[in-house]
Amino acid sequence: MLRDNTSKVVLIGGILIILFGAVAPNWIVNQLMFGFSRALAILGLLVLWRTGLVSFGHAFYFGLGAYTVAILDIQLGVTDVFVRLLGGACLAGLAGFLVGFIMRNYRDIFFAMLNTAISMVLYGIIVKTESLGSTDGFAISLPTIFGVAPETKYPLFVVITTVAIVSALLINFYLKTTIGRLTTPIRDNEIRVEYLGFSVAHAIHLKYTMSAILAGGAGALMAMSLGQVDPDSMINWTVSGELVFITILSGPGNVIAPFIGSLVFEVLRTYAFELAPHLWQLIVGGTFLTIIFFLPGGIWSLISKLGRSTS
Amino acid sequence: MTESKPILEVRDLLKTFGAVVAAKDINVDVRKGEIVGIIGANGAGKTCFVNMVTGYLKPTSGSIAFDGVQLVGKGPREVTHAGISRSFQVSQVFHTMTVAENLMIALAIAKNRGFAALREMDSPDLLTRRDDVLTRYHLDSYKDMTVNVLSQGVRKLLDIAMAVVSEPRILLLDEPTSGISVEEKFGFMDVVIEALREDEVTVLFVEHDMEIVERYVSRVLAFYQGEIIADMSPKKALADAKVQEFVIGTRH
Amino acid sequence: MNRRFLTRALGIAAVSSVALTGGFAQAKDSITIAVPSFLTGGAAGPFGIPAMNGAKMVTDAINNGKLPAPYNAKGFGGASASLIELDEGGGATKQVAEYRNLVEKRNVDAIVGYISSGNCQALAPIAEELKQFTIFATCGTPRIFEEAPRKYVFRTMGHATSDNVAAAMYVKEKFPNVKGYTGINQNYAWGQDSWRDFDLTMKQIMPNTVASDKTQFPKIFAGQYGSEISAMSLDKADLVHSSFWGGDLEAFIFQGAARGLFKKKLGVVTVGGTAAYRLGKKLPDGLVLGARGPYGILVKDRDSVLNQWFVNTYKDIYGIYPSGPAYQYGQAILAAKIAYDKAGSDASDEQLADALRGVTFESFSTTVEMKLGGGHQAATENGYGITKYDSEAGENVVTDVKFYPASCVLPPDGVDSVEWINGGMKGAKC
Amino acid sequence: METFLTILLDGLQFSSYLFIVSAGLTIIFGVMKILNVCHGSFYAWGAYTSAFFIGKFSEMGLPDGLGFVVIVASAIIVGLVLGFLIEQLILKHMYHRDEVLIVLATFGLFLVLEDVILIAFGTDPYFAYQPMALLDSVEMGGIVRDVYGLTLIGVAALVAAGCWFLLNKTKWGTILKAVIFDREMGISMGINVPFVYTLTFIGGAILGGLGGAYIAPTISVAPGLGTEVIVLSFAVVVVGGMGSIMGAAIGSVIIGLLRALAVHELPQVELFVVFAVMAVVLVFRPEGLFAPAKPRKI
Repeated sequence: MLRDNTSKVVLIGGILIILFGAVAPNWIVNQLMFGFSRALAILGLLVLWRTGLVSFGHAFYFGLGAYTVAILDIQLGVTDVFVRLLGGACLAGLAGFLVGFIMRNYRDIFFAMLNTAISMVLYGIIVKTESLGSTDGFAISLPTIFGVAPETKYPLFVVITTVAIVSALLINFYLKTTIGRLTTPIRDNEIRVEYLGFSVAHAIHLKYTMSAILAGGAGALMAMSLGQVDPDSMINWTVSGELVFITILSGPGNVIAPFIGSLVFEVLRTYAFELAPHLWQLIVGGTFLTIIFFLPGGIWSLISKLGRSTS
Repeated sequence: MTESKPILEVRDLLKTFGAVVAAKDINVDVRKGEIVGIIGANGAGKTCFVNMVTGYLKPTSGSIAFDGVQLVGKGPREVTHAGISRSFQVSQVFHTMTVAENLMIALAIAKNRGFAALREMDSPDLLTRRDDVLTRYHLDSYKDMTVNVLSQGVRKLLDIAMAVVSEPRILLLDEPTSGISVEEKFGFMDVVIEALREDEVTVLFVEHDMEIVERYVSRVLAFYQGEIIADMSPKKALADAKVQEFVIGTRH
Repeated sequence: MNRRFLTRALGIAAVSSVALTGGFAQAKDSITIAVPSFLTGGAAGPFGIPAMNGAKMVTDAINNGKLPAPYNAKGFGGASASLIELDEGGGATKQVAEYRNLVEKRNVDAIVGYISSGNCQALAPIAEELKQFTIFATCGTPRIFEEAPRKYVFRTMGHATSDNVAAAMYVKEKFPNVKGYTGINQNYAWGQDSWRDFDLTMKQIMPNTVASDKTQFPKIFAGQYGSEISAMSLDKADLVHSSFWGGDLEAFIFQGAARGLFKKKLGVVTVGGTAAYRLGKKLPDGLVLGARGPYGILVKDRDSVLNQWFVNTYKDIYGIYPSGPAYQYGQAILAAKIAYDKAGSDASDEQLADALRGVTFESFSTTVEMKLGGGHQAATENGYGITKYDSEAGENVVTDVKFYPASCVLPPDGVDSVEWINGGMKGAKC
Repeated sequence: METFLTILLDGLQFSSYLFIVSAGLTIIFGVMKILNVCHGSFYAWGAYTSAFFIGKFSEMGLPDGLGFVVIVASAIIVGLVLGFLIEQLILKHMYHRDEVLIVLATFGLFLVLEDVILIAFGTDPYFAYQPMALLDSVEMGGIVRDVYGLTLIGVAALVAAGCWFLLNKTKWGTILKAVIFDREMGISMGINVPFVYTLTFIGGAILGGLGGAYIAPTISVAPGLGTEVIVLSFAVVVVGGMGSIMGAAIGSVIIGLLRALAVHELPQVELFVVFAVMAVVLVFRPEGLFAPAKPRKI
């Protein structure tokens, strides 16, 4: 399972980053936490994108994960980081499995838009319900790890990075299995896949559910590392757009790409916000267009090109 | 050969699209090891017949039994699992992938059913099989080329190769030589038929080219306006008046 | 090959982090104050920009020693302050991320600002976690200091309770014949709290009035209120309460006035001060108008030296009268100066907090007593007036202005506002 | 009865507003298969342009009635300029790419245009009350209504009638319907599809701009007003069936009336009701109530 280069890089790189986090300033640790949390959702979108499916509504699962953490915290007083993470990921996964029965019949723009619609239903419910925090959302208490309340954010960072490493390895392995390989083939020719004897609907359903679990986990980790959830930052359609943006920015080439893309996005946003607070949408939007036009393979295509020319 | 039980029994097949009758009174028995040619003019119902047998279209009425198992109501996937494969008039392959990758996916789907689909795909066993198929279908030299850049002929070979890796008992070929140049077509068919004979596959194929029909098939089904007007040996069929008038005569 | 890239990327990240954090470690002859305010979205024009203007004007004056006595000592404890302006838009979660950046990456010395209650509520626990000296300038929900004791967070103006208690008292005094009331408020902490406090106070002091069962809570920044206005027009209640602010308020007044809503019903707008200057002739006469305390149009003519300096300087620079947010941000910056003057420019966050806790100071328009929330929450007077267009001067004025002292409209320290109102507002000194 | 009439009028007024905006969205989708996220920007630009010029003309002492000319002119100018530029500079080069990628490009454009508005018009809200003030108000169903708001219903009816006429009674309509049904077929029939695309996009943009320009006199024209609109019109189009004018009309009426009913009778569910309708339609008829017929592709 760990024989290929990607796995080795993920493993060694991940460990190096965990070590680096111990000496890095807080804000860098924060950016890494935000970036890696979000990257989990991108990992799921990457699998869908390779299959030719783009969801413009995965903030639904991201938000479900985040709000599960909030509800667990506020209603049940659950603080354990793993219970929260599993809760968020499982609930999102369950929702994804159920919604998947509808989604697996749709492709292209319809797939993208049905996802948006479903995410907006959740958004409407939360915004209008005072007991769910309406527009304000909730503050979330710091998580505990194995019953211990950590002094700093570092332990949470280690947990997030570890979850990121494990997820990247699992998805990397998944993409090597027979069913995991059914991405480009489905995009290229569904009829042939059916005649080869594999159900396209089942394959898509599985990928969709996986992406929901990952997005839910991402939302849960994001909620914990930020300490706050609210509908506009977690569920609104612009958040879904952001997730797709990072997917395109990252490129579909490798499971490492989402992590690099998410970090680049965090840095881009931080500096756009710092240098031109009035114009950060313009900067993000402009970058988006530039990537779509001039770098369709995303950042990963640059990295692999650079890699080819140096090795 | 005649004493063996038919492997495919088609009874009273009818297919209508609104007022249009695409197929009617289709009754055919096919025995193991036969190579059957399906001929007819454009719109005579040949592809419709193939589509019904392979589960792409559901007949309006009638039955299709494969080794005693009823196929009507089954989709392409179930028909494939039952042991019937097909190739396509316009090759249906994965056009952004290489020839080797195309075959590998086909092999993996055929061999890794159920939870085996969650195992790593590139096993040494499958790689050997893949190379074997590549050799038998003369696709070695195109192995690492993306389908996009290949000629129609190579794509059709790949299309057929992908259909046989599941080791079907019946293979339906929809116009295997369409889009292939006159000089290439016999070579092409030699490769295909030889490979199929080795595997003892029963073959039904739709064909316009009477030279191909004469040379490779053991029996001919001639379609005209949704009905079978002749079911006989190729020699007889080509001499048959009705076939000459409605099939060969109108052929372009 | 991949490994090489990863190490290279890490190297770059490490180098840049050193460069970025290194730049801030220097002696304190200058300090950095972050001032968040709405720079984009519907709240920017009426609220965010005047607020930022007020902060900039007061900071400039302090840096140059131009404030009137007793604040004429140059600088913040001698240090000159540079402001980092940033946008408050985008939702609470984004603000939390930005706040962490301000503290941990940009190492600002103090954070002064925030208009939205949603943001303040989200940031208070973060400020405590990061131990960052923070002064909230405008946001109004009382929950911030009632939910938990704060150590590093301050608010230099009264909270929503005083706005709405004062509004109810004013109604009782000037419009004793009101029979019933309805309301339109935004569906987040600010709107919900405002309506709750107004409703509870009315039940206490005008028990014969009837509350409508169809109060409206549209989403913030909705912009179109046609159906809501119809529904309220049909409602039997003869008073409409609203805590709308900024662009939402202007749109609502505008659409309501066109449909005669304020002719049929008494309009009570608790954050109307900004609209009075901006809407001009389009503001209907006869609205009960508040400015969330003694700010803006309500105190335009107060002739203290500090107030006249504030009004005249603002008018000189920006060409218009200062509205409430300008006052409120100016006041918060002034509080920061007071803390720095007392604790010294190189004071720690803890020392700054100690310096500001519980002080009483003379601000531009009023006296500010930091006496609630354990000395973290200001208590100020609060007042209302009635709008009237002065056609000679060509501008809106307010008549019948009445102020209620802080002890009349705010609960004593340590008492929860809802409990205080429901308990009959014990200890209120009016 | 009073309440009923009021709900009906409120609902229709809101429906009309929804319809004008979503008609543009659905036309662009129907013909070009583009879900145009920056439709919200057309709306915002229409609102800003008309508010800006209505204010300017009023300052110059020109008669207020000119406001109505300004509204129509703003919509046309925004549609022509922005629509043309975006189609020619960006979208034209993307037709061979994935549909979803084009959606993303329009999303990027939307973000960019939001901030360009800030640069062009500043953060201060604009008020263009003159046309509304000119028309005064009337008493209907026991409450006062502004006549301007009621004319919105007429404008929507006009837009609907115009679309119907264009599609069903002109040669242009035949061409459009051919392209909507099957683009390849359109090309084989000798239709200049790129030209049809450009005109469609401009037409859709004009409708988006008209929505904004016409509503501008009743609102405070402030930054960020495009974000809400795109979600609402999106809901309308999903309910009605993407690409169908008829669907957009029915979708607008359903959502508009239900929302008005909620505001009057159960204000707590006001926002939720819009998305609830969308959810119900999605579960039972995922392609919307009036999805146009699609050609068989195999």
